[in-house]
Amino acid sequence: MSLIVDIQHRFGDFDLTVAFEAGPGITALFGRSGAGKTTVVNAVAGLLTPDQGRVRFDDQTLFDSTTGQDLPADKRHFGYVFQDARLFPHLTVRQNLEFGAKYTQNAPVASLDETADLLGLQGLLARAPNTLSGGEKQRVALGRALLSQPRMLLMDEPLASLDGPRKQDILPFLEQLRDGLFTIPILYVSHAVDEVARLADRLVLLQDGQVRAQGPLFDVMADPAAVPLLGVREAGAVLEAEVCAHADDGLSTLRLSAGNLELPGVQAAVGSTVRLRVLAQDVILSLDRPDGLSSVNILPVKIDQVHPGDGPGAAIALSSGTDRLLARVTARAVKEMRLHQGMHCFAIIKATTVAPGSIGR
Amino acid sequence: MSLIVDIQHRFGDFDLTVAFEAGPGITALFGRSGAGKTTVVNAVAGLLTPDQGRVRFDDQTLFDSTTGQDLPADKRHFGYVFQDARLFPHLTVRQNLEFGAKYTQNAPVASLDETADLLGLQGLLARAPNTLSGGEKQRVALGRALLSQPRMLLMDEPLASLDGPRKQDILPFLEQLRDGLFTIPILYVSHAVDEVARLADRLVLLQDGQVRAQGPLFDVMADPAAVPLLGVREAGAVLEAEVCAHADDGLSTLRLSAGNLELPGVQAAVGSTVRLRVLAQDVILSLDRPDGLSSVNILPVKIDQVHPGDGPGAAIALSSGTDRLLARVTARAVKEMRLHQGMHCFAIIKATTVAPGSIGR
Amino acid sequence: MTVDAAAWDALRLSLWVACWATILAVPLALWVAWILARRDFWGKTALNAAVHLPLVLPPVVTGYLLLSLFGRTAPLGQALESIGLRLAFHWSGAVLAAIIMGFPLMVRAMRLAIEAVDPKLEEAALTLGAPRRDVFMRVTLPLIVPGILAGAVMGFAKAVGEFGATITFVANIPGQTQTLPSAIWSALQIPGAEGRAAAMVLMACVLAVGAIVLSELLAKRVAQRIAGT
Amino acid sequence: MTVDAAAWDALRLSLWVACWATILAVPLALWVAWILARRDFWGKTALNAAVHLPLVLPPVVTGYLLLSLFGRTAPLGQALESIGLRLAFHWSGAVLAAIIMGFPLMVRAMRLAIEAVDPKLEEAALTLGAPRRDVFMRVTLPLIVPGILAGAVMGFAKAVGEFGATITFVANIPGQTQTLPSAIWSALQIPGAEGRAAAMVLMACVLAVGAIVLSELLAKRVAQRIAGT
Amino acid sequence: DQRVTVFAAASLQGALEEIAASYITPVTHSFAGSGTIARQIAAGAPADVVVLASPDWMDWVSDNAPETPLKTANIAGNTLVVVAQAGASPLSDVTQIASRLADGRLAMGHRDAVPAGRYAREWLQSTGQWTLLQDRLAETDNVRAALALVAKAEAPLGIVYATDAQAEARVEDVLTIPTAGHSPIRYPAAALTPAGLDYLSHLQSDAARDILARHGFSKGTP
Ligand SMILES: Nc1ncnc2c1ncn2[C@@H]1O[C@H](COP(=O)(O)OP(=O)(O)OP(=O)(O)O)[C@@H](O)[C@H]1O
Ligand SMILES: Nc1ncnc2c1ncn2[C@@H]1O[C@H](COP(=O)(O)OP(=O)(O)OP(=O)(O)O)[C@@H](O)[C@H]1O
Ligand code: MOO
Ligand SMILES: [Mg+2]
Ligand SMILES: [Mg+2]
Repeated sequence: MSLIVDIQHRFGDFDLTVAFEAGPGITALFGRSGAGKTTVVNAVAGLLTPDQGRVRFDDQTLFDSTTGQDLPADKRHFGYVFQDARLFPHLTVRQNLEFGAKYTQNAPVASLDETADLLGLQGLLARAPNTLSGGEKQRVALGRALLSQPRMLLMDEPLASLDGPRKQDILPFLEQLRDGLFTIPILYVSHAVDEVARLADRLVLLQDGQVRAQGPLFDVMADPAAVPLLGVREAGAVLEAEVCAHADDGLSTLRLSAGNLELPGVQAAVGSTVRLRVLAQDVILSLDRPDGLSSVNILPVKIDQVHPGDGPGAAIALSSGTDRLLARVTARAVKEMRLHQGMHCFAIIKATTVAPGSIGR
Repeated sequence: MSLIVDIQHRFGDFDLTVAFEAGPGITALFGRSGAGKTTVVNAVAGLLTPDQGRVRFDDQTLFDSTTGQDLPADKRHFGYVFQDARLFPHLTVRQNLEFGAKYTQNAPVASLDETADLLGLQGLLARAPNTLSGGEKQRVALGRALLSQPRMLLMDEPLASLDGPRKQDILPFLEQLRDGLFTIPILYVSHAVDEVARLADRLVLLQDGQVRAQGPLFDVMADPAAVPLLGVREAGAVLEAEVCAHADDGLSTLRLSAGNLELPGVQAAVGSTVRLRVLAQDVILSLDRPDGLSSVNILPVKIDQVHPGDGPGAAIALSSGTDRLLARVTARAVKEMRLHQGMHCFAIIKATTVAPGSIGR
Repeated sequence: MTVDAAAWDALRLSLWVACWATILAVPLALWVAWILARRDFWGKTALNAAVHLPLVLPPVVTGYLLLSLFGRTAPLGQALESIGLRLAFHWSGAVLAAIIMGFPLMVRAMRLAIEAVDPKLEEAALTLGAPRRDVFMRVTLPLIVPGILAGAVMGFAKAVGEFGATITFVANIPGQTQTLPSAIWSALQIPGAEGRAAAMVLMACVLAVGAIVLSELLAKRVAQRIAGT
Repeated sequence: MTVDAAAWDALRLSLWVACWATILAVPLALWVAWILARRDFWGKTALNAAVHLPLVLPPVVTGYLLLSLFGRTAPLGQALESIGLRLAFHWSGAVLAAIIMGFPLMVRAMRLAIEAVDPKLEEAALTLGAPRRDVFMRVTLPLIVPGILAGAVMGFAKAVGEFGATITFVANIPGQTQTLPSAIWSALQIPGAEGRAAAMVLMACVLAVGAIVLSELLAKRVAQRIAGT
Repeated sequence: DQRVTVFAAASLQGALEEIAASYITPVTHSFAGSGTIARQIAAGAPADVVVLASPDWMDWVSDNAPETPLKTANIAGNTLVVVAQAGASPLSDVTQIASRLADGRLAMGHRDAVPAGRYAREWLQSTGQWTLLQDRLAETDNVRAALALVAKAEAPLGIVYATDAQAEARVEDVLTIPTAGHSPIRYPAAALTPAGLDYLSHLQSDAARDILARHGFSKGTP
């Protein structure tokens, strides 16, 4: 399953030229306000006819400016969670959800009631959309799109107005969509890097209507050059680890290629693989293996690249066995510790830094 | 300048009973989706008449259900940035901003052009709101409210649809409003703890229409009991520090009551006071003063309270001189390191953990 | 005020004609309104003008035009009569006259309502897989109910009040084509029959007020449903 | 088709009357529409019904009612005449008749438009310190321009086409009160004058089509401005 | 104002305009149905002369006008004819109407509201045809509309004034109606002002009578 987008469009003095491939799995479209994310999603959904280009899904041409093909939106079977909720004001919450479920032939992944439970909508089913709070509206819109059993989901910042705990409830559900038996590819617009890191398989970085970087999540996230595009505070590598054991005190042991990490709150079964996000700013480099620290996670690493930033910080690409890490340290530390390519040292990763929300799959 | 709210309102089976005092400075209303934040703000703005209670601003009664007083919204001079942007669709961006500036008698804090510059709206001034992206709309709405020179600003998640870098541009501006010569009190609805921590002077934690905790930001944030209300990953103390020096390599020295921190990217002048947010999960405890670490920020601390959480973590309240810190460590570390009340140890704070966005004032 | 059997006959006929006119005109007006609101095509201005024409022309002229089109000697009228549909001198002709005279009012109300519907909601329905017709039936239509009601009540009121085109097209046959306005007009042309006229004016008012009240109640229910109260 | 001086006179008068009627009725209709859309008060149903009445009543009846209210022998008519305002048998009476007959159409269109305005935008304007009147003038009014235009063009078209109430109230005096419809009707009363009638029907159509085209252009500009194209 | 204003029944339009052309002062007409004109006079219409198609309405005017007319006179009379489309064969008598109608209708003015219709009803009643025909009528709001129905062949037969029939080429008289069969058809005129008094005399002048006669009107019986 794959979506191939290669379009150009012009709005006044805004020029969009975007080519990328998405799916299976989750492809994140990441970019600043006005970068063109919604425009791209609209073109994919069939709500905007681009000036030029092609949109294909598997073998089917959805749009081709050279042949004039343009499959109408209702024939594309892409579920769309809009940036504004767009609930039907004349229908109750339940009827909105039913509308989503009505035009699908596929077997339901989750029933209306299950979906409502998951999204915390049970108490709201009889309500009119106009009486809902901002976050409640967004949850209903999400449920409606999920219930339409689309062959691909388009999500335009679906979690922006949701509070942290609610996000933590919904993210696993999206992961399930990604990894379930009937995998639904998702095109996910976000400016929250943590969501992207947790969910995405591929990442497309948009800037001013142009694609600046794209590729598998692990590659893009571990690339020091992507740091300014993601934001200094948000950059950090994403790793996969195997769950080895769960101890009595709630800590789990995760195996990486060059050592183990002890993390709390890992829900996955022993033997399964989880995804970890290690923020560059949460990695401390030490010349010697330290002891007497509350942090028990220390990995031997080799410095692959020292990438000086614009400011007083530097991004350090590290490998630890076959895993890649990213550390952000001060330029002073680079000087004092004489950090250089090829050097061996130790990375200290705080146990609690890798929070439950960053662990996926 | 202070706003006193003490209201009750009922929507179906949602019961709101809220009493708090706000301002001067920024009062954050924090709570999950559906907690009643927008309802409270609407009542303050005069857009919703509560079933019962009082709303006062300084000596003026805005609403009193016992006397039947209810000052109309246009007489309250509260600027309101809505959760949905609510731009006037028939006016251009410039005209929307001018509408904001039209009904004010006060001297302008910032001119229309300055405001447009700050919010990155210069290229959009001639555009129709319907052609703006989600984040662009929200920025125009923010500018419009700011230009109305209100005696108080009500902001309902004004930054939710803004990307990280843009937020970093706007937050200092809001701080300026808080701290400028003509201070404007702000009632700020958010579910982003980092915004709240950076901006707020007081914090009101709402849950299911009830106030669960309120008080000065430093107190509420350093209280281990607030951890579940704020979210485990977001909890962390907020400190004030004095800027002592800026070094050539971009690091600045900040003085706390019990030691110095070296931080990059501090923009404040030497001698000024800045606000630091130290996430509980970014504090590492060490029994001895460690060396050979890339982290240069180590503070001597005393353990005030060990607050076991529901899961495998524990929240540790610390004092370092007169400052208070919060650390989140694993239960295993508590056991192995024998952490207990009254114990003296060292807190390692990664230099880059205190990111520019968390530094205020 | 005197009420005789003829007055009751006229009332009954007017009610009948107005109901039929409303029922038949609503879907047609909705279609035209939708086309005018949402489509761009060659001749749109002409269609728009044609819809407004009955408002501009003196009703007698409309009546004559109807006679020339649908009369028993006109080709169209003959064709219709051959399939059993008689219009001239028949209550069904009064229905036609009422439809045509009320058409501009109905189309306008519905068009305004359609133009007020946010196309973003229709887009949302499309992305959920609803074909265009379903989008119209399940999203657009329910949202424009207030406009449809407004159009319907205006059409009904106009049908109750239409006189000039009706009497010209179908004459004034008591019990068959003598609607309330024809009867009122007749009474007014007889010196001293003002009492009968007044009684029938009252009847017309009651009929129309009833329709207005009913439509307002329905519209209020729709509005409350959307407001969630 | 023959066009004589009387026809031009009638055209000029109709244009004059229709313009005045439109100009005078728009603000009044807007006010009534606003009240009906936004206020709840005792007697609202009665007001609503009263507005619709001219639609329901045969135009002659409206004409007679006007005559008995504003005739030169009626107290009100005499009072107005004493302050220099003659209505009956005067073109200003034709304006009044046109206003009243077009009123339901105008009010409905404007009311639908007002009801479609999102009150959240008005709330936003209030919080910016705009007093209610400014909110109306600077937010509500610009947003309902399409409805106002629709109402105005319907009112104008109706004013051009109004016959029954006008001929009854102001008679049919060429050059003074003979509007286009009255002139058309008169022509139809003379055997063999169909050509004159047809010419004047055409004039009325041109007048109305012009107004429609103009209003559509204006409405399109407003819509494009909001769409940002 | 130098002008003379005449409010007159519409069926007199052609003839009155011709008569006015020969008057020294300019004359302004306002044509409408008799009932409308009568009520306008009662409401104070600025008329110098009023001419109606119905004596009943003139009586009503005399009772209801703000000032009693200075003088009244019948200025013309008229006769009724049965008309059919041009080329139709004449009817030999009234009883043939029903069969000639077949399933068509007999067009005429409204039986009570339109003067011409009232005369037609009286005639049909006097000949005993009313009960047979009263459900087969197409009654109109003025005689001209009835005439048009016959001209357009919507109705096979119609009862109209001889004056109308004479002016419409597409119809033909098929039966003349004896004046004895209904109340006399008169066009009463009234002078409401001194200027009107003078014009009323003009209407009664020989020149005026000639014009009326040429339009098919008969002499007004006093
Ligand atoms: N109809 C239009 N006319 C002119 N410019 C437009 C139009 N629609 C969108 N734009 C511009 O195109 C750019 C991309 O818009 P888009 O909505 O795709 O941004 P986005 O990446 O989704 O941003 P956000 O995160 O703020 O929603 C913006 O600068 C916007 O102003
Ligand atoms: N008109 C209404 N009728 C019934 N319930 C309502 C109405 N308006 C609001 N509510 C309910 O009141 C609660 C509080 O709503 P409010 O909009 O204040 O939430 P909020 O804290 O702003 O949430 P969010 O962060 O999602 O915007 C919600 O549960 C909402 O469903
Ligand atoms: O002049 Mo009439 O009133 O049509 O018989
Ligand atoms: Mg967007
Ligand atoms: Mg809210």
